[in-house]
Amino acid sequence: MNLFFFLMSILYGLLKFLHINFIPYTWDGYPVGLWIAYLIISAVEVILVFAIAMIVVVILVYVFRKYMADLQNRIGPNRLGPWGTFQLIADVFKLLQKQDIVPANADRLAFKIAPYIVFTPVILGFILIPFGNVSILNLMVTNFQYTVLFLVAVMIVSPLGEIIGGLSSHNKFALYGALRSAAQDIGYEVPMMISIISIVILAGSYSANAIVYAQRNLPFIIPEILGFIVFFLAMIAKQSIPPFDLPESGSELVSGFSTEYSGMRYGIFYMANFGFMALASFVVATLYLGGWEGPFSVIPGLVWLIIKAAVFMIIFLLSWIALGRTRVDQFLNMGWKYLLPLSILNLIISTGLAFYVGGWF
Amino acid sequence: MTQSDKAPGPIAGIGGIIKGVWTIFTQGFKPKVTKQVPEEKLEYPERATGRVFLNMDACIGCTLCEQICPNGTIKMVTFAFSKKEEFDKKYPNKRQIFPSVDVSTCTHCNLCEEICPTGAITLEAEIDEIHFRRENTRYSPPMLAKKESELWGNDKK
Amino acid sequence: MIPVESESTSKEGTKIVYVSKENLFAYMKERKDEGYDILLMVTGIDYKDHLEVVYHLLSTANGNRLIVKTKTDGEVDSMVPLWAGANWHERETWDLVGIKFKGHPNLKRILLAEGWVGHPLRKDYPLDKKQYVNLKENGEDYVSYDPREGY
Amino acid sequence: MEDKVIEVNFGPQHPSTHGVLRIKVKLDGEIIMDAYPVIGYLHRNAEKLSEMGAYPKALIYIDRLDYVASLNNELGYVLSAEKLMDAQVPERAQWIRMMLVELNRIASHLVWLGTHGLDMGMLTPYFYCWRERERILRIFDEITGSRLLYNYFAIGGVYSDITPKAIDMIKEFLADFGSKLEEIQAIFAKNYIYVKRTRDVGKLSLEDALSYGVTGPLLRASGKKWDLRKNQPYLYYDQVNFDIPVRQEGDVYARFQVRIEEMRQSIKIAQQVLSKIPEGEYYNKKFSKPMLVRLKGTGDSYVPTESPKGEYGVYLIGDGSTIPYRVRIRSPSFANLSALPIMLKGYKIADLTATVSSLDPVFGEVDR
Repeated sequence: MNLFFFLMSILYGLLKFLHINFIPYTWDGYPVGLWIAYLIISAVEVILVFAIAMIVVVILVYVFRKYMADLQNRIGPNRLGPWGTFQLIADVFKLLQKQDIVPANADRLAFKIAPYIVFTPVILGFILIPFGNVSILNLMVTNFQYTVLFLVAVMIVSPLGEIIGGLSSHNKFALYGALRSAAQDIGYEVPMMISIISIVILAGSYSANAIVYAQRNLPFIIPEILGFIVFFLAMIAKQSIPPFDLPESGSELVSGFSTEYSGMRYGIFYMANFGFMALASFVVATLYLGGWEGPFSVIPGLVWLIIKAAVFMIIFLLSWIALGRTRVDQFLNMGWKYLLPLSILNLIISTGLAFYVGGWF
Repeated sequence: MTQSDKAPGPIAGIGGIIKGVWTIFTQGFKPKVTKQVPEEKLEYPERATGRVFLNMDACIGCTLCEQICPNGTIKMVTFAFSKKEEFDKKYPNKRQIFPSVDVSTCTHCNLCEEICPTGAITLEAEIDEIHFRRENTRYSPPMLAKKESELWGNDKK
Repeated sequence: MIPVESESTSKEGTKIVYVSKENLFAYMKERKDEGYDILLMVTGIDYKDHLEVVYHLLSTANGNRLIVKTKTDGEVDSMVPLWAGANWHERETWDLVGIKFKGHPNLKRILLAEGWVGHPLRKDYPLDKKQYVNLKENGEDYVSYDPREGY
Repeated sequence: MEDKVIEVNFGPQHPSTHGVLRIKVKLDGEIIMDAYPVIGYLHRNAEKLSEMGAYPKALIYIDRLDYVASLNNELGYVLSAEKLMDAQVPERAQWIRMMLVELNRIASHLVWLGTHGLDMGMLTPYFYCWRERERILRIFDEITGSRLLYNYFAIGGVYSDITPKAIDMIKEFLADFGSKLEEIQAIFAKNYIYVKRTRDVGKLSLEDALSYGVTGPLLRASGKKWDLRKNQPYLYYDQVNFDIPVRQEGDVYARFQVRIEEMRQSIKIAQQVLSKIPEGEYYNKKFSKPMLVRLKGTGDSYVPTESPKGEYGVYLIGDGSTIPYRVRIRSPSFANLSALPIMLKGYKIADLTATVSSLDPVFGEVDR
């Protein structure tokens, strides 16, 4: 009998989390069941988000390679699968087969966990993006009041992984990569957060949903154009792609913080890079282009979001393919002397906007 | 001299960034220039200096090619014909020495073709001289007269 | 005016000047002041019975060229105080021909590994003896005749 | 202070050392305190090898010095050897040489431009440069039979005549290369990121340049109007019109401008040469066929030529036998690279790659 109640409580919990409340009885008296149901739901969601993130990464890597080849008058991957679509899968298998090399003098534990520290925020970031209208279908994994704050907190973690990886691998180039990563991180993080704060002021909420809802009339890119520029440059720096790929800087520091990494550990860095590109495009689309909001209600919000994010992905890719690298002092100059004042100016403007015409947003 | 004489300032420079990105962006619509080599064959010009070919009917065994060869790829070897063959063909090579070539060390420098007084040695557009066994790389004079496909068929051993 | 031993012209018409070993530095200093601002190269030649050092000078002001030769038994004055570019050329001449340059700041081998036996551009250099190069722990090169010890 | 200095080995295995350059760099943070280039990893002793065989054999090794501009290398040797043997060279051969050398100069500068972009973190212009270079290599393939190492210039002429098809290819190339170059230049020239990275970086004053024997585009970028094609013409350079680009700044950006402009002038020269090639012999038959192994030279000769990297020449000494007694190669990259430490001191790590690539060192030539 107890077992029956126990199982039923789990079922009840599952249905409750899916917003299906047809069971007339209240099973709240069985908290264990609810708890287990919550665990199951969380596990499923985590796996789903992980899968979605990986699929996005795979698609993005393929698009990157093909598009880069396109711009360089080449054909690009074309051997494996139709139009070379399975190339990345083959690459992953190749990397998995490789010997796992840890340098003799490296700090082994730090060296081994560094790729995961870089990669985890990508997955964590994806749970915070509202992929559609919450009131219709809950496509947002974690919907709580301080989404944007948490998002910022999550994204700060990944440079830590780069620093740990660089410092632990006992290599001078990796050390320089780590130091540059640290310098770059504090260079763009402050203006980025200030520009996020101005969005929060304008929307009146930390919740990503509320921010999207606030953009139903006018995307924030128009009143917050300065903030957008700051945030966009910060996002490029965050992904460490050219022109701000200082921690890696292939032609100067061999491969920067990831010099000593090989095999799948390097593969994780590589995928984290693309994962961040996808995440950054979704974040920018959500914060500045109105997320899933779109003019025609026939088209679901998810499609709008993906279209908006794809535009940014192409821009990021173009920047990667077409631009050279800045020097580290030039980047820091830009961050502290131009981006920071710009973002503060933007904060002042958006405070004024919120004060006078705040209700309209 | 030209307008690119001075380095641009920030405004022109940011315009330059956008122009550069746009230039690269437009390249995406241009045709590809690479070729898929196993499927699409590359064209070789007539003069392409590929493998050494030897016309044994013309070779007089003067050893000039051995003398000029910069890295000892060409070595003269005696190659005796059976009596009847010799009778039939009237080889001009009385000493019966012919060049043999190690295709793995040949640098395709074309000097042997240039120096050959009778035009017996030529370098022709034949580049598939890849071998899996080192002993196969030294070509004897009759082998030098044949094409790769005649020598090895379609697969290399 | 520093005296020259003899003069001639090379095949392409450049003036060649033979200077004694003792007068070389003074002579070159005079030429430098005259306007020969580029030292193109330093060549060492092994004539079996003696060595010869050849300097090619160029004046970019009027395009004059001058070849200065000096006979030596293995040591001449360094030209680094006059032309900084002589540094590498003299190192190379020491490396390959084995002519020492007095007063050179850093007369080490440049193309071959430190510790190489013999000077390859000498006519009596044994070509059949192979030497193998490897790295020591501290990053310096060393040379050995044993093929198992290097590359 | 001392313990703050980190010593880093850039190379010989490093993505941006253009081969096998190794630079021992003392770094204080990002700033370069001292740099000490170590060379010799590609040493083959081409000079000794050239002394071991007949005169034409040496060309095989000369080809492999500056392997992106082989014909320029061959030219220096061939001119010196011809002076050594008092050879008469047919006029047509000289004009053909001139045209191919200019095309090869473009090819060499394109390789430089592409790899320079790569060192600055720009992936894409590299491919455009190599796309254009490929067309030049096709032309060379058509004329000489090889794509990279040609062995085409003979003592006393050229080994084979230029074909009508090749002339068509050259015309087609020269006609639209100008616009392609414009396109590639647009990616660099006004790009603020590129300009900021290269302006006032790797400065070399004129005095230092002369003292170190630096020649070629580097000397011209430092403000000296010195080009052997103009100042001491060889071949028929006195019969064609072209300008020498000069910049005063002596930094990486000035070198970039000089090289780009030089490519333009090379197009101009090649176009003029194309209209001036006379009919006639292309090879002095006195030097052909069995004579190749019996060429004798006496005395010494050094004919300087303007290779894409600077003053290049081969100092030949003949003792009357069929093999050269001494072959000394004046390689511009070697002299240019020796000035590297003074160009690096006080700059940052990121400027190291920019400066090294602006020298355009080719290690076949530096290490010989």
